Amino acid sequence: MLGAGPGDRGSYGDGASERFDARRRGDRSATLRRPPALDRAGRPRYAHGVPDLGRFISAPLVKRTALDAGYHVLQFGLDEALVALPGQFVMMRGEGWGTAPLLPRPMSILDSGRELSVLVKVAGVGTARMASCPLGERFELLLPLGRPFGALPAEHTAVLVAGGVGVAPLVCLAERLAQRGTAGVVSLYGGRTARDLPLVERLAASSTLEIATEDGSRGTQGRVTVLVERLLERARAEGTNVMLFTCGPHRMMAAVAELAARFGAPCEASLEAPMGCGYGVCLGCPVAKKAGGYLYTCVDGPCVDASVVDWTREVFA
Amino acid sequence: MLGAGPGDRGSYGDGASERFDARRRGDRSATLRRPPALDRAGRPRYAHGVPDLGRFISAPLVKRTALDAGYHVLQFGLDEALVALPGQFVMMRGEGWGTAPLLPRPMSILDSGRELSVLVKVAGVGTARMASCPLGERFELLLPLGRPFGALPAEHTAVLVAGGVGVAPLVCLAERLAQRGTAGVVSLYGGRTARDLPLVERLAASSTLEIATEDGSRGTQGRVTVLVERLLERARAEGTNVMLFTCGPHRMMAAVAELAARFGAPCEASLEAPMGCGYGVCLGCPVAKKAGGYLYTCVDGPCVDASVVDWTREVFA
Amino acid sequence: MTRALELSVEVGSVTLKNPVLTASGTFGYGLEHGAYFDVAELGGVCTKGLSVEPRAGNAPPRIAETASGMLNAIGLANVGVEAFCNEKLPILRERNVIVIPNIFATTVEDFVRLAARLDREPGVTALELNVSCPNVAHGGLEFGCDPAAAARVTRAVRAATSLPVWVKMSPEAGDIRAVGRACEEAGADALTAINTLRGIAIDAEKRRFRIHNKTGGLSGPALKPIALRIVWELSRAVKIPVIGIGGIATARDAIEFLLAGATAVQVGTASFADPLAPKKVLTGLESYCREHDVLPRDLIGSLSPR
Amino acid sequence: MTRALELSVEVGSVTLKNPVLTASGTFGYGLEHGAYFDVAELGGVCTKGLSVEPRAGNAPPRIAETASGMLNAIGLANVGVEAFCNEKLPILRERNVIVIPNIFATTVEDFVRLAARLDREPGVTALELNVSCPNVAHGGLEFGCDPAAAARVTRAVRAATSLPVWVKMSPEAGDIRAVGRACEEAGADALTAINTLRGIAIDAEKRRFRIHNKTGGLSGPALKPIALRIVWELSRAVKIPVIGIGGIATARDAIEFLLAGATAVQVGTASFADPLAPKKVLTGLESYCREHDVLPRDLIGSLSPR
Ligand SMILES: Cc1cc2nc3c(=O)[nH]c(=O)nc-3n(C[C@H](O)[C@H](O)[C@H](O)COP(=O)(O)OP(=O)(O)OC[C@H]3O[C@@H](n4cnc5c(N)ncnc54)[C@H](O)[C@@H]3O)c2cc1C
Ligand SMILES: Cc1cc2nc3c(=O)[nH]c(=O)nc-3n(C[C@H](O)[C@H](O)[C@H](O)COP(=O)(O)OP(=O)(O)OC[C@H]3O[C@@H](n4cnc5c(N)ncnc54)[C@H](O)[C@@H]3O)c2cc1C
Ligand SMILES: Cc1cc2nc3c(=O)[nH]c(=O)nc-3n(C[C@H](O)[C@H](O)[C@H](O)COP(=O)(O)O)c2cc1C
Ligand SMILES: Cc1cc2nc3c(=O)[nH]c(=O)nc-3n(C[C@H](O)[C@H](O)[C@H](O)COP(=O)(O)O)c2cc1C
Ligand code: FES
Ligand code: FES
Repeated sequence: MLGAGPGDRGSYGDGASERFDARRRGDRSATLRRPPALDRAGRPRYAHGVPDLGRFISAPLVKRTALDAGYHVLQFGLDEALVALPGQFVMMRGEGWGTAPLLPRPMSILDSGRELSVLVKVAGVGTARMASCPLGERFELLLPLGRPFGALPAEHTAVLVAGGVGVAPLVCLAERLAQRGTAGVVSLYGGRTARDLPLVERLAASSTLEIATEDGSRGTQGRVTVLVERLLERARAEGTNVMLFTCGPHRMMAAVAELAARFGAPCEASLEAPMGCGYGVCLGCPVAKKAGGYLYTCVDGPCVDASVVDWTREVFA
Repeated sequence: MLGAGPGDRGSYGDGASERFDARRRGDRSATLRRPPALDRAGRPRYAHGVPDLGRFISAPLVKRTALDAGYHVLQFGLDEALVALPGQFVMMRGEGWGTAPLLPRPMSILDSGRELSVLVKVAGVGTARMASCPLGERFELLLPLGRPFGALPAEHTAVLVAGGVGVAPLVCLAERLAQRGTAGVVSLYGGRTARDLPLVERLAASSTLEIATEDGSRGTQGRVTVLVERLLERARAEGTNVMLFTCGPHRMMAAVAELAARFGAPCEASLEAPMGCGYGVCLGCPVAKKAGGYLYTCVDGPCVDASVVDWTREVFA
Repeated sequence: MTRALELSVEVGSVTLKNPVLTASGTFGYGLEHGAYFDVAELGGVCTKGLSVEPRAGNAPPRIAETASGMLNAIGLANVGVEAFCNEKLPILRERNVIVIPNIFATTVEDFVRLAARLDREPGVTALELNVSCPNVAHGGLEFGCDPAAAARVTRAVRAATSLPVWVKMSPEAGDIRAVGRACEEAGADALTAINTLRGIAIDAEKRRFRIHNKTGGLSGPALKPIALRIVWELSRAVKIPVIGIGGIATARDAIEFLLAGATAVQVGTASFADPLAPKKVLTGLESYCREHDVLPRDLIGSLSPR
Repeated sequence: MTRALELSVEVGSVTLKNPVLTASGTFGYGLEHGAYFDVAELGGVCTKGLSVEPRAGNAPPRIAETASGMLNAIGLANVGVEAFCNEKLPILRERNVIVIPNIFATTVEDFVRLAARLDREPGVTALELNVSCPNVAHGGLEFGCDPAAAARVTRAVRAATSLPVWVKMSPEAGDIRAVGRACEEAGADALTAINTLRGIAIDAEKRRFRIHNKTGGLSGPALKPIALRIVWELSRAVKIPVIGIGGIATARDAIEFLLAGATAVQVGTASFADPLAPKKVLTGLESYCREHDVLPRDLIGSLSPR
């Protein structure tokens, strides 16, 4: 089952660029990864391609699909197709919001192209407004932002570990890997109940899926980390290499990172942090590094090497 | 043309009531009018009937009609029929407004019953939101509020003088008078251009209408006060008694009040002032009295004897 | 069905049946609300600021909306203490409303006069000294921003009345804790915080101030973070209770103030948009307490230190 | 087609090509915006506050949204003045960006050190002294709330540099005019007003502060009425120019500040929701000036007295 797929090759160059450099913040001397190489237009080349440069646009909500349990897929009609990579995000804000809510909300990009979509879980005032917003309402979108997921090393199997709304960037990644012919991709998806597994069909369609629910209403009973541990043990027994990609609640990702470290598997996590700006100017989105100092989620992440993060330190109140 | 209609009889009692008393503010010792009599439920009886006691309800927007030049009629679906009198108003606020805009907006009641409607002119952020609000959105409504228009004295002809959006309470009054069989009601309606005469058909249907536009695109060229003066002169010549009811821009009402005084005609004006609460607790809506001190628009008005107001003093910035 | 919850809190020697009051100047004399809910259900009603003589108030415009807030410069329009005692208080008494007259004067002597006058009246629960009104030419911020002056007023009123004395703090004092401590030493039974913060609003088209008085006091949700901070600071600086005010519109807001250290709260501007706001805050607080199996009094200052 | 409008304003001895700047801490080092618009078009860029040594900043969470505003307690995370001079400034110079480094220190000596270091660099237009940061344990409000201390810093920096010195005012000073006048006498070329006002935000469910540092500085539209009032007061209290900041998100906001007496403005928090905000403010100001046939410089303090 865990045959290693061909994988994307890492494509980080080693030339620091002015543009990238300008995005570095003070205490990031021990930067997580080397800056990516640039393409001719000065755009960073990542493992999964070359994303658009950030742009600030206005687009109408064209479709809203309510899923189970307070999840919604929102789709926006873009004038120009967007090239974004799995793990990148958008800062979005309704044009009708006035001065409150004030700040844009970060959302992982689920689908790019002409029809941008995001998966929204109602968490507070901003997401509640998104979830009940009439079609046609325009949003301001700053996108694509952040570092996407990195490369799958050669001879490694991609294992995607999703929790709740964290599934969005992983669906995007699973579909991208499938599209590129990466074989053997596995998804481990956890939720509290069977209703708590938004987009599970899309994940099932693009990867080999295993599910864990805390109440046992679907898949294995228990936390998704049980599946992760079992898989890592099997991989070790079979001698296959695995790379983990994870997005979900802080504690879940912390547990995944811990397992990855224990089993010596590379692991990338898509971080979540409060964000003011999404593009590196407010310094509001730090996540503590093990080595001391901070990562800034919006420009150093959201996708980072999980081993660099000090998972014992809190990010939210 | 100016035959005196039968008119409603004034119905102000003379017993001050506790309830009304409680609504009096400090400096209103020289209260504009005697408080109205109360019906058995303690509700004030006004010239045009007995309105509901104020209530605070939630109702959905069920219809929105865009008229020319930035005017909109908004209609709300009420669970229980509303009894309101011409000149009374509603404080309204979208439930989705969050904390900004913060305050409810005062709007004259155009139609009452199960389907409350108001005529909205886009003036700023709140009215802009009203004018573009999706159907189904719920509003908080505090209503009915304020003193309605007073009685038409016996042997007097009602002359309604409207400017722009000020037409709303006058349409309501014209229709109420028509319904009661009051004959000979005249409306004088002014706007900048022909497009600036919202609800002109309704006024035409319920009264004898004359129009003035500043650009001459409809009716007499000039201000509506030209029509008022002409009418008052004719009435004097014919020996008929006239009572003016006016609502419109401050300057227009000031000019109408001045003409009324000059011709010795009683005149009621529906005042406009910034409002915080609409029910007498913020003291934010004063209008200076000629005799010194202030009227509070929301509880002493909005409909007041125009001769009491010091029209030279400003109400807005 | 549900057992009654013990909602009462102690504000010094006074036990309030619950911690939800209305803020001065935003609820009239407590008589305007009869039709919307029974005001007697509240922990108390702070009246519009009363002065010795009636005041007509400032010229209009007096209010202007700002982002999540509003400015007001009412200028303490009020019926005067005499009319209050003769015309308002009897009705309030009859309705069993808990009344906390808010008093305002430009001299210490007049503060004393007001306190003495109200001391003679039954049906008064405490006095709130407004030494922090930003909208009057004299006697407002002068008293409230200076510890010595605030203490002088407090001491004089303390001596003139047997009623509990609450002193209302200005957010504009450079050192609010010093003002609070000075009032505590001078005999205040509680501090209420905060009054409004002066702001201006401008009409860019007309190039004019939006308010006749030029400056007005900022109130509403915009102010809440500042009010919470001041309540938190004050409640740790003094031993007497602090009553929290500023932008409270929901039960959640009220709970935040209790957690920050307030013993009770006042609902102000929120009543303008929703005349039921104080009542809803009370109901919501009760639900929260049931859900979390906690009493309001246990919430006071119970913020985890982090 | 349309004739160029004379947008420039004089901030003391410096002529800014237009009155729209970015506020410190809300625009990074002016290098993050390359892709959104040409930063060199602005009147100037105030950098993130620079200290002698790099600073990692406060533990998260550092920000929390409030009604029409936000709290931040970044804790002056920055690369340090040396890295700024070596890595940021050369690029800014090359891009012709008008740079106003914002500097922060906990001692007068370190302020002098920072000023002296930046004085050696070409491509610096003025220095902005942050004596008003509410988010650091030392050196923030202590300097900014005390006229004598603020003057001491100003005087020392004034002596250490030939660059124009702008001093950033705290809204928490009890007597801001006194602080402003003291800085003016000590040689400040301009005052910038205002920095943030301390607030707190509480999570009622978790019963915790929303920000690790407990208090954070309030910024955004919620603050605008207070900022306008302070700019208006300050501009009448001193002869040096006042630069207005606080909740500016649109050209209309900027015009209000000019009318209140500001000579230039800074756009802060608005850049978070819209990275084009400063540019849009500039464009909108230009349109307003064309429509009203007026120049920005004529708007300064031109509020009708009422
Ligand atoms: C890179 C990234 C990608 C994300 N992708 C998604 C996604 O695909 N779908 C989804 O539903 N959610 C996603 N989130 C979380 C989402 O941004 C928050 O749930 C949302 O901002 C909450 O806003 P609110 O107004 O509903 O909540 P409120 O609690 O009212 O928000 C108050 C403030 O806190 C901030 N905040 C609160 N919770 C979070 C959070 N979890 N993360 C960041 N900021 C927060 C808000 O931005 C706002 O400033 C993502 C977060 C990040 C950082
Ligand atoms: C008794 C009464 C009846 C009214 N009836 C109508 C009506 O039928 N149709 C209609 O279109 N308008 C009516 N108005 C005016 C209407 O209330 C204002 O145009 C509206 O409040 C403006 O809100 P805004 O948010 O669009 O403007 P903004 O300028 O953004 O409002 C800012 C603030 O100023 C206040 N304000 C601004 N202009 C006015 C004003 N003219 N009157 C009162 N407050 C104001 C607002 O309430 C708000 O607090 C009436 C006003 C009163 C007092
Ligand atoms: C219109 C208005 C009038 C006020 N009048 C008084 C007053 O007379 N005396 C007083 O102490 N405070 C007065 N205040 C201040 C409030 O009591 C309260 O301290 C302030 O508004 C902050 O609370 P809020 O945000 O809940 O309104 C007034 C506030 C408003 C908005
Ligand atoms: C995230 C953030 C960081 C800030 N950092 C600084 C700083 O380093 N130095 C400084 O003088 N002011 C700093 N400020 C204050 C702003 O420059 C400005 O004075 C304040 O935010 C008010 O303006 P605004 O409402 O437009 O944001 C910061 C503000 C924010 C929101
Ligand atoms: S969100 Fe502003 S720096 Fe990351
Ligand atoms: S609007 Fe509040 S008293 Fe009239």
